[in-house]
Order: sequence, then structure tokens, then C-alpha cells
Amino acid sequence: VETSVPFSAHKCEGPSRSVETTPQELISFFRDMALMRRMEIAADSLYKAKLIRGFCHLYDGQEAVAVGMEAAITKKDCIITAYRDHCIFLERGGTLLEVFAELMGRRAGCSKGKGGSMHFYKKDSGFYGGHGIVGAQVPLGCGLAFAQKYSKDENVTFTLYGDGAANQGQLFEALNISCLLELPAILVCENNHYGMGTAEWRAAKSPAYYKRGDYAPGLKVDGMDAFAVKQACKFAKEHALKNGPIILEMDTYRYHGHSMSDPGSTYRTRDEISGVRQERDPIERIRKLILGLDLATEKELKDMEKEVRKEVDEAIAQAKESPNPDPSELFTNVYAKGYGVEAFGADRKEVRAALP
Amino acid sequence: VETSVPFSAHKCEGPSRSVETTPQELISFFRDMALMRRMEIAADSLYKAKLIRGFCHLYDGQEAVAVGMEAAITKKDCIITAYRDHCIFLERGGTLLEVFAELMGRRAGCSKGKGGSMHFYKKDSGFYGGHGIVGAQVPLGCGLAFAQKYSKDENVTFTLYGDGAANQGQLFEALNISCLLELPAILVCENNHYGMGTAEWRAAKSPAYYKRGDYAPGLKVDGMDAFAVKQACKFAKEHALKNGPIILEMDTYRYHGHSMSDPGSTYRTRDEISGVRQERDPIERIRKLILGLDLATEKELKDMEKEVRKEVDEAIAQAKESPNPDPSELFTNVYAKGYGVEAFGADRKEVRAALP
Amino acid sequence: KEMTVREALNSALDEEMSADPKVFLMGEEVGEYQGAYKISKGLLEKYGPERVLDTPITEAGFTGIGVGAAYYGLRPVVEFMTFNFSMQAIDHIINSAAKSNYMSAGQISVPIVFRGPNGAAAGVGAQHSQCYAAWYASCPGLKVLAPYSSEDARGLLKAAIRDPDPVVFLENELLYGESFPISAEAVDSSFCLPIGKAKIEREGKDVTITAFSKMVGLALKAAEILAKEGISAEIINLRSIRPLDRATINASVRKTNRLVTLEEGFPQHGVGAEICTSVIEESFGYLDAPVERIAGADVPMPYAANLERSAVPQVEDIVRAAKRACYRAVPMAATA
Amino acid sequence: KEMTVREALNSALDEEMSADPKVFLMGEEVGEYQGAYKISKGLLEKYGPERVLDTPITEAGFTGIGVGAAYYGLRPVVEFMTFNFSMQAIDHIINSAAKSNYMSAGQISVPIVFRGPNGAAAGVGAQHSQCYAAWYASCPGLKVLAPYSSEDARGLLKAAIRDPDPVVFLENELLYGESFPISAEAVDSSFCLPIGKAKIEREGKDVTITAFSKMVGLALKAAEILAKEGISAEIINLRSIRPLDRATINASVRKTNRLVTLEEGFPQHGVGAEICTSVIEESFGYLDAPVERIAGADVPMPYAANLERSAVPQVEDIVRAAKRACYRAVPMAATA
Ligand SMILES: Cc1ncc(C[n+]2csc(CCOP(=O)(O)OP(=O)(O)O)c2C)c(N)n1
Ligand SMILES: Cc1ncc(C[n+]2csc(CCOP(=O)(O)OP(=O)(O)O)c2C)c(N)n1
Ligand SMILES: [Mg+2]
Ligand SMILES: [Mg+2]
Repeated sequence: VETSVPFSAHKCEGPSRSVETTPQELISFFRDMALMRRMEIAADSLYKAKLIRGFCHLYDGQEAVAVGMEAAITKKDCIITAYRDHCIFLERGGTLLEVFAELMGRRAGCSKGKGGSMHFYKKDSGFYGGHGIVGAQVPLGCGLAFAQKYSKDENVTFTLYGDGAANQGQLFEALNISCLLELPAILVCENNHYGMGTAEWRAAKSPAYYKRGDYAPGLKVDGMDAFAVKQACKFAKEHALKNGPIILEMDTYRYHGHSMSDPGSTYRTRDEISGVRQERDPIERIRKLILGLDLATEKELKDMEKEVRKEVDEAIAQAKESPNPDPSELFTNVYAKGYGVEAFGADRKEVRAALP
Repeated sequence: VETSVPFSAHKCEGPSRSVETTPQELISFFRDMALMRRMEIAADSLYKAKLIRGFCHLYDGQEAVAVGMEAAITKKDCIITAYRDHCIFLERGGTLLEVFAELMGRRAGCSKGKGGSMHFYKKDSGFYGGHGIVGAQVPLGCGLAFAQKYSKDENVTFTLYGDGAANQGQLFEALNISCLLELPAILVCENNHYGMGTAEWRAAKSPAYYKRGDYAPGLKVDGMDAFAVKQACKFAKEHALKNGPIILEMDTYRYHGHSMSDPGSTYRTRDEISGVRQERDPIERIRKLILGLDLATEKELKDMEKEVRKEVDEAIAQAKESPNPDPSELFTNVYAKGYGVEAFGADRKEVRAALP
Repeated sequence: KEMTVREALNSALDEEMSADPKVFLMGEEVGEYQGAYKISKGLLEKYGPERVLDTPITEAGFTGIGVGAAYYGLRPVVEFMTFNFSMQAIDHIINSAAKSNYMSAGQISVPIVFRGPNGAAAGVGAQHSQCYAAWYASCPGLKVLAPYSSEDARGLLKAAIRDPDPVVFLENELLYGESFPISAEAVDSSFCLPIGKAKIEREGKDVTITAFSKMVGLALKAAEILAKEGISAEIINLRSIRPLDRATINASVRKTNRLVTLEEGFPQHGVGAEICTSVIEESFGYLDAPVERIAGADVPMPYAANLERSAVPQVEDIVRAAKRACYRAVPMAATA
Repeated sequence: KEMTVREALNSALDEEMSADPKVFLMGEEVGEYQGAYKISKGLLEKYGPERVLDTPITEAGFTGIGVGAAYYGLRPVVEFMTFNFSMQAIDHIINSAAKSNYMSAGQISVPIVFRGPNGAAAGVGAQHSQCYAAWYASCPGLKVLAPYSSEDARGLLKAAIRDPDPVVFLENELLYGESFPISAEAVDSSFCLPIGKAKIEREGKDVTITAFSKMVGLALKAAEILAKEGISAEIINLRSIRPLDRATINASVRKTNRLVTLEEGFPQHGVGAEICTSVIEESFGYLDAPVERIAGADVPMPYAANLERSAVPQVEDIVRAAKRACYRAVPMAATA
């Protein structure tokens, strides 16, 4: 297939627009993205039903970045992202049950209910979270890449950050060090054009994020096209192993507000949102491709979506069954090695525990 | 006169190489720089005599930046710099007595002995210090520029920082904001090619500091040529008032080690240092110009240097006469308004004071 | 008359901006978005983008710019979306703001306010729940205020903006929507509270309970329960963590002879530890029981609701501690 | 045999790097320059630039990279040229390092050491003299160590590097050149000290003095003077600020019935306040006098030598406080 729009390259030769795929891949892209979409919509409902608390940042609209990236790499490559992390976790092999149980603060959650929406991890398949501080994950990701190179593992790290985060100074610090050390670090700017309520151009003098690395090469990618993402990530991985850091700017869009407290409609028009839905939706693009190539019928795809919906509903039901964390979990995992030291609850004469 | 080497410009049209001057200016450049040089050499001796303590960062070699900049601006323009601040203070109208008394921790010091070498200020002529944290002065300087624009004062702020500091993330953050707000902020990178013992290329993937602003214009200047500096600063001031931020990279050199604990010879060759002294010394350049134009004789210049030496010696003698700060000064200036609140010494039952 | 803390903060900002053209507000989403928690609602419209500045998400950069503007003589109010993010800019708060007046022997004063929600909210997890009261209040050169009620919020924020020194102003997200009765005096635009003075929220004679911010509300609830059991608790709303009002605290303890300290933050090196030590230093002989310290659990904030609840002080913790303090009238018994 | 603290730290680093290839050192000037204070002397030569990394002056960036490398399983030792500069990276220490193991329910442990000189040096002024012990030690998830002697330095640094959790390791520039006797056991490469345990540096029966880092030396000097006046002081070298060895401190106070806390940092919410409070909580009835707190003066560090001297604790301050504690045997007298 061809990518929808050409790549724009900065200080490098971009990859070709034609991407190889298989019928299975097309179908799995469709299915995976539909699952993500459904999962996030369900999280929205659970939030409104007050079963999810605090911050909750949804990923619907941006699914192509997750699936395209995963298709280009292996589980030995690392990924790290910010708080908008549900779908990346899923893509890395996490289960729906772990997602929903975590969101509801239950024992079966991927962080046993202790992390919450922003703090999902799956270290065994190279997913390092789930970080709540804007920009912090960028040096952390470069540190993963450092460790890969140090350990002579021939793998790379993809660090995802938003257009808002792209202005953070620590990004420039980490990029400079990564370039000096030629680390296999791929900086993926998910440009959904808003950082909370701030349009990119109001936060950045130069919103051409793929060029913001200055001396570091960059590539602008249609982040609504899973194949463009896949192609770019493949290219970036090769580049990074050979030459060090590269920036990928993914042009994408979040349908939801920034988090559940943001209606998402005061700083952008409804027309803008529905325009993207109609013309650039990542799932619809794949649906059209599949139908165009006669790989499945409309009905088959609809059935798949129904299946997906059922999966989600079942996971939610299961998650609801999962109990709250045991009260003793308050004092576990403070340290990997707690030396049995005494730690205190709010009333230290009433609640204390020896740290495991 | 002509500048020694052409300017290199980034995203702007640089100024012309020919600079206007007067005999008086030439002579005063010579005298001011000779005074600075002598002052720093004297500080070196005082340090070795243990009359100055702690950190002490000397400016000899970089004098042309201070005098050239001052010649292009007024005292309503602001300057802010790092810890290598003695000569900037002098240039802004501070006295030798204030310098030496501060260095020796005496009452007559510009900060009454409370600041020390790194913390000189002269707010009444627009000098805002004297900052010990690498890079911190860059946002601070942009804040001064913000205040100038906010107050509709038609002035600018020059923020000096080193090649080491040039990699600090907060610089990129402050520059972005300054560009968005079109602040009259001039970022002056004093590239003396080493940040402590680290050569510029070991600390920066791209040591072309005048280009590091990416979207912001920049100019590379021979920082050993006071006239090139003057021309660039004049140009930058005009530019900044009209268009906002600009970066000036001053190619300069420090003869001394980083601070008094650094011999300054482990990470660079003696040949390199003496080469710069012979070929690029900012004072010798002006001496040659003066002699070439017959504005003074060699003897007159030598006499001037003797005079300067005497001035310095006298100031030191005076500074030595200045008493230590009164013990009660321990508790002054903690706040501008202390509300008479009780503050404590090391033994609170023995020493306490009502804060003024 | 009632007013929410949000309205109190908003009106205080509004009045001080209108009184002094040098006052301006900067921070993330303070303008077009009207504030992440709507504290700055309407201000952009009223004062324009020169005085209500939306910044990029770059705390070190904009905080440094704010401090630099204060050097020049402006009076910036810097909003942190929450104080957790102030860590990215903490060097400017400590080294550039707090120490400049001293290092310059009074040349460079720094009239700036750093404000935003501090401490735990609800369900926001470990990285978004920290209380910074003890950290900032350890630093000479800073003043640190923490309002509880709407009156506090108005009076202290106005005092902070008018003060010539850097003030760290710690709000609480969960209080923003709470309504408090407010006096006619407190709604006047000249209203202002003194910095460094605590407020006795409720007089009592059996035990002193110190608290700040949201915890004052819990302490008041505990006092009601205690009253029913015949224990009369005196509740001190600290208002100012630095300067700390040692005089008021000690006077109260000398009267009640018992002390419970209450805070939401981590216990070690916390506000409670300082208050306990101040009382030991000044009123040791007056204490009839060991000081009781109630604080946040000594763990990162967990997300799950049941764990979160046990990580922050509850009314019953305070009641229990106060009772312990009261039943142990003889010091020796305390260590039995 | 004698060894300087510098040699102790250098040899500890060397041995741990040679024992575990996952250990590496990064920081400003740690390589070619051999360390700003020469702690890493010879290590670049021995282990090469892959394992001894000179970084640009960008603390947030390299600290984050260190933490990320620890996520992956390496064991970074991150040097801050001084801890004052750790403020630029403090978000990574607190939010990225300290809290990750908890937030991930144990998936992401963070075996990293943050080390460098902390607190006052000589004549370096307000921005370069702060003590960060209380701040870091308030944060669950971190361990905070502060060695005094060469034996401490070796044993604790080796323990820190081997520990699976983030450790903040607070050195003192003025101690680097000091020589201490060192036992044969302590020079063995297997030597290691337990984290969380204080050391009784000198036994005594009349008054307990707690201290850490450089202040332990002053306390020992004070003890000698006090001994001449018939007062027997027990000196506790805390070694570990978090976990704090409450058991050892309380046991000592239960014996001596008097306590002087000593630290160089700012007093408010300091280590002394915590120790005092711990003792009040656990041993209130044993105290025969108010706790005496000696700490840095509550002002930014002045440069002038005479002011600087009065801003940090001196031996005579300790002696005076200890005497006060001892002469006031009856609690009531304390408040006279
Ligand atoms: C250092 C810091 N400052 C502020 C915040 C509050 N905050 C959370 S997300 C966000 C917007 C980030 O926008 P962007 O980077 O574009 O990512 P997106 O949400 O669009 O995925 C802000 C301001 C934070 N978490 N951390
Ligand atoms: C944030 C921070 N990190 C480290 C230091 C220690 N330090 C002081 S000066 C310096 C080198 C700075 O070099 P450069 O910016 O080139 O300025 P120069 O000294 O050459 O004028 C370093 C590492 C510091 N003061 N602040
Ligand atoms: Mg965005
Ligand atoms: Mg330099």
C-alpha cells in the first residue's frame, strides 16, 4: 500500500511511501484499533459512572500510532510514554482485564490498583510506563536506549511525548546527550495539536516538531495512517541503530478532551473534530483499505467490532469482580528491599508495618 | 575600523564589518580592559594569599565582551550574567573598592560581603547579577526583558552565559517563550570553548551556538575584538526591539582556569593558551590599533597601565581597611519585609533576632 | 454570605490586578482556558493577554522569567497547575527567588507569588499528590502560606501579592469548590490578612490541634466529635507555615497541655515535627502527654480508593490521637 | 592504617565497578577531569568512557537518563557536582526514581545512586551551601545516607550501589581530604555497612547528641570538652537519614534522658525536628530536659567569613546546648 501523504524529512532521507503488508496485518490493524477505540469509550463511561477516579486521559483518535509502531518493532525494543498510556499498554500485550482493573483500582490491575490510569507498565514486554510529569519520560526513554547500547542489545527505545511536552527543556538536554553518545533513541512526538487547551502554535514558536532537534534528523509522519507509522518506525529503528537519535513527528488527533474534566470543545470547533473523524480516522482508513482489497466484507468487519465490544464488556465485568487491594498493600513496594524497617500510617500509633 | 573577521549570521542579515569609533573610545577601551585585566590578576594574588575564599572565577581574556557590549548600550538596558561577574560589574559602573571588598567579605563590598565573588549586583545601572547556577540566568534575563516590554521601556536585556550553559534545557524553554512574546531579549553566549574542563564539542553535539536557537536568529562574533562586539550588540539591540530575541555567540577565551582550584592546563595545551594570547588578545588588539593610528605613544599606554595598577593597589588597600560585616548582618536582608519575626542562629537559645 | 474558595481566590486576584498594574498572572492554561481549575476565570477577558499569560508547559522557563520580571520590579503571580510541577522550577524558587535579597544585601527584592493546588487531590496517584509545605517552609527567604477557608484565601492571597518577598501560596484542589461563610469586612477590596499569624478556629481547653489547608476542616469535624465526648479541642489554623506562628501555638499548648499535630504530607521532617519541636523547646514543662502526630502515611500516594483513604488522615485518626493525648495525663504513663 | 574520605569513596566506586559490570558512573567532569573533587580519579582510565561518562551541564537530562538506565536494570551512580544542582533534576529523583517501584507494584525497581557533596563548604555563598538531607529523607521510596568517616564512606557507598532502590548519598566537601583510621575489615572489598543503622561513635551516659556527616566530628570534639567538665556525652552518628534509626536514638535517650540534635542544614522541618519528635513519641517520659536543637542559622548562607562562621554550628554551640540539657534536670525548670 501507499502512505496517504509523503513523509517530510529533516537532515535525513525519508523512507519510501510504499509499505508492504499482508491481509492478516490489515485485519489485525483493524481489529486492534477497534479494540482500543472500544476500550477507551468504555473507560469514558466507567468514569462517568464514577468507577474510575482522578485523571483519565483517553487515546481514541491516536490508535494508528500505537499499532503502526508495534508492527515495526519487537518486544525487545522499549516503549515509554506519558499518562495517555492505556492503548500502548494493550498494544504491548497487556490485557483488557489488567487495564480496567487498574482503572478501577482493583487488585487485578496491571499495577495492582496502586498506579492508576497514568501508571501502566509491562516491563516483560518492554513497556516502561506510564509517566505523569510532562516531558519527564523523554530523558527516561533516552536512558533506556543508553542501557540497550551499554548492554550491547541491538534494540531501540521509542519515547512518546506530546506537542506540549515538545517544548520541555529536558528534551533538548536528553537529545543532546543522546546524540553525543549515539544512543538508539527514537523520539516520537505525538502531535495531536493541543496540549490541554493550548493549540500547538500558541505553545511553540516553531511547531515543526520533527525539525526541533536542530542537529538531529527528523521525519514528519501521518500519524492517522498505521502504515505510514509502521514504515517510519521501521526506518527510524534502522537509523537509530546505525546513527543514533531521530525524531518522528506523528500528525495525529485526540477525539476526547484532554482528560475527563475537559469537554475538549472550548478551544477547538466541533467542525474541526468531526472533520478529522470523517476524513482521517485511522480505523476508517483501514476499513476502506480492507473493503477495497476485498479482504473482508462490511459485515465481517461489523461482526469483528461486535466481538470486540463483547470482549471489552466481559473484561469490565471481570474487573468489577476483582477485589480492592488488600489493605496491607499500602506498605508493599515502597522499596524493592525494605529491610523490615518500620513505616507508619496516618496515625502511627495505630498503623505501622515492617516494610518488606 | 574594520572587524577582524566577518560575522556569521543565522536567520538574519548580519551587520556591516566597518564600525565607527572615536579616539576617545579607543583609548577608553584600552584603559577599561587594562583595568579589568589588572583587577583579575590582583584577585588571583589575593586568592593565593587566602584573602579571598571559596569559588573565584576570573574573566581575563574575555574583557572585549564586557567593554564592547557596554559601548553599544545604555544603563537602562539590563545585563545579567553567571558567576564570572567581576568585570561586568565594573563595566556597569561598579567601583574597584566594591569589587575587592566584596571578594574579601568586607562591609564595603557591593553586596556588603554577603554575596561573594559570584553574587555582584548593581541594580541602579541595570546589572542584575551574578548567578551561581549554570543556566539559571537565562530565563531570569528573559524575565527582565519581559518586564521591560511590559513596562513599555524601550530597552533590552543582555543575558550572558557560557558554552557549557548553552546546553541547559531552561535556555530552550526561555527562548521559546521569549520568541512567542517577542521579548527584547538578547542571549549572549560567551563561548570560551570550555565549560570547566570540558571542551565545547564534548558537551554539545552542535557547538554552533549562534544557530542553536533553531527558529531564533543568531550571529557569531569575534569576542576578542571589542569593536566587533560593539557592532553586534548595537545590531542586536535594534533587532530585539523590533523583532524579539537574537543570539550572539562571542568567540572568546579565558586565560585562567575555570576557577581558582583549576590550573586550567590539564584539558588544553599551554600552546593553545599562549597562541591566543599572542594572536587574539583583546587588549593587544586595541594597543596595536591605537599605535597604528598614532593616537598615543607606546609610553603613554604603558603609563596608563601603571596608573591602572596603582588604582587597583589603592582599592585593595582601601578594601583591606573595610571591616567585616557587623554580626547583626547575619539576620538582615533575609526578607525585604521581615515583620519582626524571630529568626534563629545555630544555637537558638543563645542567638535570635527580630527580622527587619 | 457565602463564598467558595475558588471565588475567593479569583476575586483576590482580580482586585489586586486592578489595584496595581504591576501585578500580572502567568501559567499554563490560565488565560483562554480560564485556568485548569478555573481560578483565573474572566481575568484574560478583563486584563488582556499582556497581563494574563498562557505559557507553554515549561515550568523552569516561565518561572525563571517570572522571577526575572520580579527583579525588575513587577509583581508576577505564577500559577503552577499543581505544585508537583513546581519541582521542575524549584531551583528558581529557592536559588533565584528566595536568596537574592540576601545575596545582594537588599538590592534585589523579589516580589513574586507562586501559587497553585498542593497536596493530595482525589485519585490522581503518586506523582500528583505531594505536599510541598515542609520543603518550601524550610527555606529562609521564602514565605509560605496555606489558606483553609474563603476568608483565608482572600486575605492571604492579597497579602501575598502585596508582599515584597517571594511567597509560596499553597492551595488545595479539593477546597476550591467548598463554600464558607464570609464577613462583610472580608469581601472588601482592602481586606488583607497578616502574614505569619495563625488563627484559632475554635477555642478549647483540653487539647490543641494544629492543622493547615484542608486538614483544618477535618480537625474541626474531629473537635465536634470530641466535644460530644467531653473533650474540648482548640483548633489552630496555621495559615502561615513560614513564618510559623510559634507564639500562638505555644500559648495554646500552655493552656491545654496537650498537642496533636495534623498534616497531609509525609511525616518525616514535616510540619508536625517542627511544631512538636518548637513546643518542646519553648513549653516542655507544660506538656502533660506526648505530642501526637497525624500525617500522611509514609508511602507514595496509592491510586486505589481504599488505599488512598488510608494514606491520608481521616477524622477518626484525629479523634483517636486527641483521646490518647487526653487520657494520658501523666507523662510517665506515656511510656509504660 | 589511615585513609581519607576521598580515597574511601574512590576505592568503593572502583571495587563496585569492578565487581559488577552493570555499575557505571556519570556526571559532570567525572572522567577526563578526574572529578571536580577528584573522587573518580583513575576510573576513566580503568573502566573506559563507556562506564565513566562525562556529561554536559544538564542535570535534568543526565539524571533522567540515569534513572531510565536503572529501569532497564543497570546500576548507575550519578554524581552531582554538588547537591545544590540536584534541584534541576529533583523531579526525576522524586517522581521518576522514588515512586516508580510503588506505582508499578514492584515491576520497575530503580537501583541508582545519586551522590555528591552536600551542605556548606567554605566561602561558596548562598547558592552553593544548602543541605538537602531533610528534603530527600522526607520522601518514601528513597534511602538517604550521609557518611562521616572513611569507614562510613566505604561501607555506605558500597551498600548504596548494591541496594536495589534509589539512594541519595550525601557527601561533604570539607571531609574529602580528612584522614580517618580504618580497620582491616573495612578495606576488604566485601565490606559493606547496613542501611538504616546508626552508629554510636562514642558511648556516654549523661546526654545523647545526634549528628550526621561533618557534624559528627564537631560532636566528638564537643564530647571531649564536655568530658573534661564531667559530662559524658553519647554521640550518635546517624549514617542513615532515611530509614532513620529510631530504635538506636530512643534507646540512647532512654539511657541518658537528655537529647541534643545537631545538623548543619536549616532548622525548620529539619532532621533535628524529626529526631526530637520521634523521641517525644516514643520516649517522652524519659526526657529530663527539653530537647536542644543546634542547626544552621535560619538564613541563606552569607559569604563573609565571620558571618559564615555564625551561620553554621560550632563546637561551643554544642557544648553550651549539652550543658543546658544537663543542668536542667527537672522538666519544670525548663520553662521557668
Ligand atoms: C511538568 C508538568 N506540567 C504540567 C502538567 C499538567 N499537564 C498534564 S498533561 C498536560 C498537557 C500535555 O500536552 P501534550 O504534551 O501535547 O500531550 P497530550 O495530552 O496532547 O497527549 C499538562 C499541562 C504535568 N503533568 N507536568
Ligand atoms: C546547574 C549547575 N551545574 C553545575 C554547576 C558547576 N559549574 C559551575 S561553572 C561550570 C562550568 C560552566 O561553563 P560555561 O557555561 O562554559 O561558563 P564559563 O565558566 O566557561 O564561563 C560548572 C559545571 C553549576 N554551578 N550549576
Ligand atoms: Mg498534545
Ligand atoms: Mg565556557
